[in-house]
Amino acid sequence: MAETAAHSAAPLDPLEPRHLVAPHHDDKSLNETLLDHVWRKPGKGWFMLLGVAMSALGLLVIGVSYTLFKGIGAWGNNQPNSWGFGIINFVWWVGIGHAGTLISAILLLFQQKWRTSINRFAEAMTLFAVVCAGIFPLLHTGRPWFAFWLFPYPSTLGAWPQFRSPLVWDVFAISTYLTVSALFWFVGLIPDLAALRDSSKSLIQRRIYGLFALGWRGSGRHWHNYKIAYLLLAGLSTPLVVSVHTIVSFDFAVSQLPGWHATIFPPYFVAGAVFSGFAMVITLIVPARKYLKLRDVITDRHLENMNKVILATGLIVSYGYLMEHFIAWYSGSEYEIWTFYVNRARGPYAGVYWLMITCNVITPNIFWFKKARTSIPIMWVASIVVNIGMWCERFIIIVTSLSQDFLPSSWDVFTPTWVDWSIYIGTMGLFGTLFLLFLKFVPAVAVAEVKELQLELKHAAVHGADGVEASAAGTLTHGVH
Amino acid sequence: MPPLKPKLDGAPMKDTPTSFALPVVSDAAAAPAQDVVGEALDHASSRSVADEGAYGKTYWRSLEEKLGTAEYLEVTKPEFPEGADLPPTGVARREFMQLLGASMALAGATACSTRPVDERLVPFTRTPPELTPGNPLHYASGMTFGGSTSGLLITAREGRPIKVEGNPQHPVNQGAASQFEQSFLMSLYDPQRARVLRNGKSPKAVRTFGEEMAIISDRATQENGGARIRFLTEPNTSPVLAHLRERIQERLPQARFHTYASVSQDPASEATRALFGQPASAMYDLSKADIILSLDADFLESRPANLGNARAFARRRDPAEGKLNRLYMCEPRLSVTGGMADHRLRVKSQEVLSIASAVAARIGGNLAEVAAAGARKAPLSSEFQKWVDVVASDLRENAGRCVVIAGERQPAAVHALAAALNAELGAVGNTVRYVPATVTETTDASALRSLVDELMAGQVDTLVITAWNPVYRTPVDLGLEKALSAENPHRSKLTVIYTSLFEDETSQHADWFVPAAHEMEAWGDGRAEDGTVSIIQPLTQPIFNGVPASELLAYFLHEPFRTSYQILRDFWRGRAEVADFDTAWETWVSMGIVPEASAQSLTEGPNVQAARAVVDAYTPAATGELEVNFVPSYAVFDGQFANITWLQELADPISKIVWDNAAYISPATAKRLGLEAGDVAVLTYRDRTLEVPVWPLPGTTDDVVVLPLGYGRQGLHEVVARDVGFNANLVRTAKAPWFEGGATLTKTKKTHKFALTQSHWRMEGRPLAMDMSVADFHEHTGEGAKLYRVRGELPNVLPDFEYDGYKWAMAIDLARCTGCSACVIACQAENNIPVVGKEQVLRGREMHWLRLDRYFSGDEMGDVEMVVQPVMCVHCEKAPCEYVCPVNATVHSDEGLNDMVYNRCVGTRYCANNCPYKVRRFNYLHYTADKSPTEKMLMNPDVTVRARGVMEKCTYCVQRIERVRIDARVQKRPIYEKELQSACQQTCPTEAISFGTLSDPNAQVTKDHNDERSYMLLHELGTRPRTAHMVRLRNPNPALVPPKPAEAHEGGH
Amino acid sequence: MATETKVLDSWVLAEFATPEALVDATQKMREKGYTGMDTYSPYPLHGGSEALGLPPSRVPFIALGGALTGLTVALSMQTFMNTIDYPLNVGGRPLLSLPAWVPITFELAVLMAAFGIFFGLLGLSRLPQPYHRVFESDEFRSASTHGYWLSVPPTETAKSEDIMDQLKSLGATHVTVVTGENE
Amino acid sequence: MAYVRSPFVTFQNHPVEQPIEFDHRHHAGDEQIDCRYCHTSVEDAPSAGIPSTTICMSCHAQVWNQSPYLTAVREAYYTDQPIPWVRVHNLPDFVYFNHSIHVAKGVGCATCHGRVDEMGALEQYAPLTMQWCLDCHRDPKPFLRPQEFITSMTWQPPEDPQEAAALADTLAEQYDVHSRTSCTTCHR
Repeated sequence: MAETAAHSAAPLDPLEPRHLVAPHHDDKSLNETLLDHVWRKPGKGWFMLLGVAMSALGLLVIGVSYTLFKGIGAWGNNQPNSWGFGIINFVWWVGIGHAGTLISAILLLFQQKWRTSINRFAEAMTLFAVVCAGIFPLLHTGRPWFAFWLFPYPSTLGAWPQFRSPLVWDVFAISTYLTVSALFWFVGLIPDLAALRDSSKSLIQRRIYGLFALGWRGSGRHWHNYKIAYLLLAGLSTPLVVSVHTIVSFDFAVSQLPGWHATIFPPYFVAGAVFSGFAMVITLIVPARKYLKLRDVITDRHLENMNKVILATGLIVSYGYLMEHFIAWYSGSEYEIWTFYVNRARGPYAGVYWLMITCNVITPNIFWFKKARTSIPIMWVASIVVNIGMWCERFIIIVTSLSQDFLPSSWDVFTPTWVDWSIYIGTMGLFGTLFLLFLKFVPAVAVAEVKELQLELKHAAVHGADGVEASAAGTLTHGVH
Repeated sequence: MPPLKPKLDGAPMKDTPTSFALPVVSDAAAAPAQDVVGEALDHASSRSVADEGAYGKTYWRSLEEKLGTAEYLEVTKPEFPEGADLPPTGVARREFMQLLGASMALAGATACSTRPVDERLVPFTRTPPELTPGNPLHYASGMTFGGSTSGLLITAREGRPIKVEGNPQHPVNQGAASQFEQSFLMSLYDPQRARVLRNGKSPKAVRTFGEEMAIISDRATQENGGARIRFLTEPNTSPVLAHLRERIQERLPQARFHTYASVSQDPASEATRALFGQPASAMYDLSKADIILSLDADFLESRPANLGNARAFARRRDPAEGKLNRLYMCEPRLSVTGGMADHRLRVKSQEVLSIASAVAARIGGNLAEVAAAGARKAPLSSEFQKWVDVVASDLRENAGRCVVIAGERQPAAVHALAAALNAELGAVGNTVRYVPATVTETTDASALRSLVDELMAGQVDTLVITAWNPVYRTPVDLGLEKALSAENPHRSKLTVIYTSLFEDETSQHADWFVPAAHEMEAWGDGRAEDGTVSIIQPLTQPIFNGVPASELLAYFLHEPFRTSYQILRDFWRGRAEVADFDTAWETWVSMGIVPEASAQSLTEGPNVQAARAVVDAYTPAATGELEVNFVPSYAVFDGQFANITWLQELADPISKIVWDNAAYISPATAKRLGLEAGDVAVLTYRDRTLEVPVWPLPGTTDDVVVLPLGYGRQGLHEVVARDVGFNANLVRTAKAPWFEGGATLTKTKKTHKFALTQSHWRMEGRPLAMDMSVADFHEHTGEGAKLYRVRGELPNVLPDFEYDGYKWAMAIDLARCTGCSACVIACQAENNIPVVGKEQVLRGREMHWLRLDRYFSGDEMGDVEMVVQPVMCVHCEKAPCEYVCPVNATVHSDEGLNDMVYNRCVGTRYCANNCPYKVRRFNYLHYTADKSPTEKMLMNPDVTVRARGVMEKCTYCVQRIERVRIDARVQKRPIYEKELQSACQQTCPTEAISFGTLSDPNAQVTKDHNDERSYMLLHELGTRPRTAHMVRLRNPNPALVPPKPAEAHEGGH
Repeated sequence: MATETKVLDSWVLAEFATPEALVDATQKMREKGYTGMDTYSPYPLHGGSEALGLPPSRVPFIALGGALTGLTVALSMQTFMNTIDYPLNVGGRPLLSLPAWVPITFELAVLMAAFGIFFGLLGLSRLPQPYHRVFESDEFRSASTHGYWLSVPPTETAKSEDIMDQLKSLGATHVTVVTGENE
Repeated sequence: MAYVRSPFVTFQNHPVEQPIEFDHRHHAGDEQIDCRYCHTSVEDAPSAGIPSTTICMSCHAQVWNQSPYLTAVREAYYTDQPIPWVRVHNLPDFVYFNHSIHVAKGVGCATCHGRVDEMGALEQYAPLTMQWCLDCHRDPKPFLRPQEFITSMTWQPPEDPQEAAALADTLAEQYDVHSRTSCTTCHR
């Protein structure tokens, strides 16, 4: 693999797209570069990581089995902390799952060319994060074997779900989100699966990838429908992604608990989700692009842009914290004031609170500096810090609000058990396992889109800067009326 | 064809009189594998020849074999579901395989039907005439404890008692029952109860035992008139047992009876003996008392008259019932009564005499001499002078309408002073009358001294112990255990016969152990303190082969065998002077009360001058260092209820500690000694040491350490009670059974984890348990005032649902509630609420639907005020829990009940989060699993037994509502107010809870809701509770109220 | 695919070096009156649809249909279940709590629309289709990676050889004939 | 959907073998013995009452007192051992059904138990699903009958729909029948 010259070139314009793909590639070399890791035998590192992930997955199996065997009593939940790690982890994973669709859909709609190289990656992350998240609502019920009662179906009981409950909204939101994200991901994958099918070396590979490629042959008629379908899915996903975390925030905002009952929750949760989602993309993509040798297509420019998003959403999250505290003071409600100024800041979980403030309010501000935005080690560490901070945020919202509410007689602390931890770590294992399999078996970058982008960039090189704008607007959206 | 003979759990049917039914276990669950003795009995009875009456030879051999095994001696069954917080290393291989199996089973479980394939209907062969399967029956009965017999009303379903209430016709109970009476039912079904009558380790038949006793008594009659026979009994209140005892004495004139009670009334008896010439009990009429001075008397909780006292006292706390009374209290620790006091003085126990003397001195008159005598023994500390002056003048101003009450822990001198004060203040005949005491013999530890000496000297051949567990509960310096153990050189000549419900500390020293019949298994009778005689009627046959006390004593008469029923009935037939005994008997049994004239008041007034002699005879207790105080536990009393899980998990009304006792000290003392809550300290007192975990408790007098009795049990089979807490009897002495100075506490490095049901004790300035003085209340009633927030008009955007029929509602009067916790147990018994164990309470998962929130106000380092607020589901009309339930498992009924449908619940627990009152309880583990067949019999069949993973909460006893409603509708009439009571309301000694329909303007609950004191908890949230709370009013003496600015009303932050 | 329905048909396949050449050639061929042509490329061609003369896609209409179905189903389902069939007093809230119905209505509309798009795409593209005659050519495998192909079905007037010649003249780098079963 | 409503799952129409070959066809059909003769507590208790052996013997001490069919009954009576009948109508433990109120409100035996007089071995007639309960609890009127026919196996509402509706209205008024669908009506 040739060293790319792109790094040495001075950036001219923030959205100047030249740096998004190293210029020396053509379709064929892109093909080889981007599909190579599927055909290559995985290295020792991959197996080692898979081993780690699978061990963590084992923890999940143990934790889940133990929970089913003993009951929710295996967790640290109690009265008044009826929700604990289960819901914290749920919200955390759902939040992480937001960046993928956001990158894919919103950036597509806003015609941000730089998304192309990372959207596949981010979508996969979304999908797996939502799978991890989906475990929790089911598992955290006292009787998961009756969880199907949350779905509206004509039962012999003659009873129905209760549609005023945010938990039913959640069921619909999360399942819709999972389904639509999966469809979006799969639709995007179809041309690449066909490419895999056609570049496969053995009959078995060809058959398997052929099965998933559904007989895609890149026909003009296919592309004709495909372009609009993909764009529409993106268009649908955009409000969906906003709605999902809005509904997740309703789980709290609809209640009347001090610390939960706040109108700022939907925007603040969506921003928090994007914040943590982008941080997770950074966390994953930095090593991945190194090991998959994808620096030509996932360039520093991509990373820097993502860091800008992290900075922006981090500031929105900080504003959310500020407003929560302001409204608590402004309301004059002693319950609210207690929750925000006594319990959170000085209560039994003050340590977690200040960790959250450090991670989420202070850390993103380093991205005001270009040096930090472009330094791989700094951004990688910062992204991990942000994800820790966002987990702490969910912990603070859920546990501190529950632990001390209206009647002081009921106040009690929450202490997680080993089962809580093993399930949490276990979902990371599940996520890691799925992600490693993804990296191995499907292209980590949307090959067809990169090729298209490559073509456009060439055109741009020929026609000059004006042409860039024109053709940039044309990618995939071209031909749509 | 299924087998025709189902397995029945219980005694042979032939012996069953048709008047009461056998417990029938229809699910025929096998006894738990650990039930070695039960198994052996089953095995034996199946092999034995029928004619031999199930006492064949194989029986003994097999049983003996089994008894010799380690499993029998060491009870292995865990009482609770295993804690979920095992470390990962705790997952043994076997458990892991189970887990694996469970997950696979779950994976494979699809579309399984819930229908049990072969459920059996087992009808009666001959249905008893009074019994209709499915309908409850109520029997009047009684329970003897603490030297008095309560009148009870016991509900039975299909022949098994499931609920205990107070007998409404009983003059003391008046329908109320305390936590002890109610939980006593649980011990009936306790699978750990003793089942085997044994001699040494050899099981014996009752007949063999009877013959043996007959031989002993025959020989004694001939040889020495029983000079070497001793009986050790409980304080006797039973006419029939007294009669049996008289007859034994006739036959064995030289035999001697000793009596022991942990909480003895001896000081009072000693004082009254001097003042009245005979032992007398003071019967207070608190309904007439405007001013009450309590000298360390916890009269709202301490046995035996507490239920009646509490009711009369509480009525005078409600302004609707007239002028408020005023309670002055001086005591060393914050008691339930102290929590109700208007003015509470923190004193050491030994300072109470000085208070009494100083008050007497202030009252003057005839009391001058005795007061001076008292002051010589205990000079008054100058800091109490003002309090004493105010109290004395208040008493004097209200002469004739005041009363002075002395506590059972106080010496005779204080009782004498109290009686003298009552006489001087004109209380006698008005607010207090003295009646001859029911128990006349001495019952304290010093009375056992001679018995122990005789035992050690080898002067006793036969010791019959029917008193509960004297080895455990007698003071350590008495040496009873030593006298019964091999350390006694004459032990081999001594035969110890002991009867008890459990194999306990004393049974380990018994040669003959006789499993006792529970009071609900045998006929008996007993007197209440005021002399009312109750007939104690059994509700079942003995479940574990217990022997009734009267039958046991009758063996010493060597007469033809009579059952306890025959003994009782014969006795009353001989005694009653009625024409038609049979009819009278039926009436007594059904009413539960023998209408004998209750005790007449003593007409001779107290001899005030005699009080002086009593005071002079008083030897002041040692002073200095810390004063150690022993008190009976509010949960397990002196330990005899320690194996009852309901009581172990009943939070102490003051400290809210469960499953433990603690050495309570004041926060200031804790600070001085450098002790923190949960620190383990070494208590050194009179050359003895004991490791005790300490708990600083506001309201405790400084330099006082309070040690509750009843814990640290080591009974062989009392698995629940074993090793819970520490045994304060190990430092208690016969000389100073209640208090004495000279103790020290030394901190150790160890700590102890206490499980509390409430860890935060301040209200943080929130308007929750409203508690104010009368003056403040009238200031705050106006609009915009403090009370407006909890009852003003609120905006509402939601539609109003019409409730056409009944509108169920409740009102709880904080002015009446003392925090006695009887309602908590009533609720637990009525609603099949599981006990979860200390581990789970530590995790914060207690299941009580009804909890008593206890808040302190004031300076926690100094004087505090306490207010108790019962909180259970308030059935909000705009219930926050309901709209967040995804499956409609909690919705409103058309009568305004907040219904909880367990079978629909999937357990998301969102409802619990959104409940601002935090009254919802979740079954985190399968708390009702692993119940033995007898424990299942305790369950109320009208209430679903909840499984793991479902939410539950107070239902307003909807099962009672529905049963009464159906009855009323079948009879085509409305529900009468009196026929429907919630369990907590029914048992409440102070009538603090009213329940009924708001659609009836004359119902008590409607009146309470419209009362000026009524308010809604967290009213501002707009939840519109159906339960109203009523402001507690205090009636402080203006002379003792500190000036306004200093009023730190809520304390804390 | 039963054997008796097997109709063998020969198509001409031509590979072009660049997407521009392919679009250009398609345009030209269409002007010459060839119909039923199709282009094959690893990514969508600029002007490809116009060159083939395709009408606007119907996917958006299917999506709209799905969304409207979801909306109606959700609203009527919630109203029926909570207001009409089993009206329960839930926390004193109105039986017809329309604001509370909104989230599910939205989600179901999105879900149905997404299904409409996905299945509309598959349906309009006649996918999944594991076999197609163009797969008979091994060289054609480059179509999904880096090749730009044009397929021209034979007509009654033009023989395969003519078409091949024409395509070569339009700059095809590689021309071949595939014979396979009809769709 | 259909599967869980099928008689296979609801256990309908499945004659249950009993320890004694008791034939309702004979007792309730041929002999026209009123249901309440044996099921004594149906009017005043939640349970209709499984007859005790004494009730069997009250007749069979006189009639068929030598019959070999009744050996088991006599044995049960003289050995004082209950007869373990197999339960046919089994609701889950969390459902509290009360016979007395249904009978008092004019719901006849046959409405839920079917033509018991035509069943050799007793079988479950109704599906006993919650939906089935709700069907009547939401609109009880069509299922009411006059008290005098409460145990009749053959009573039918008037054929004319108007007349039937009028009768239903009268009965509902007379017996004070309301729709009750609150959860705690049945679940406690």
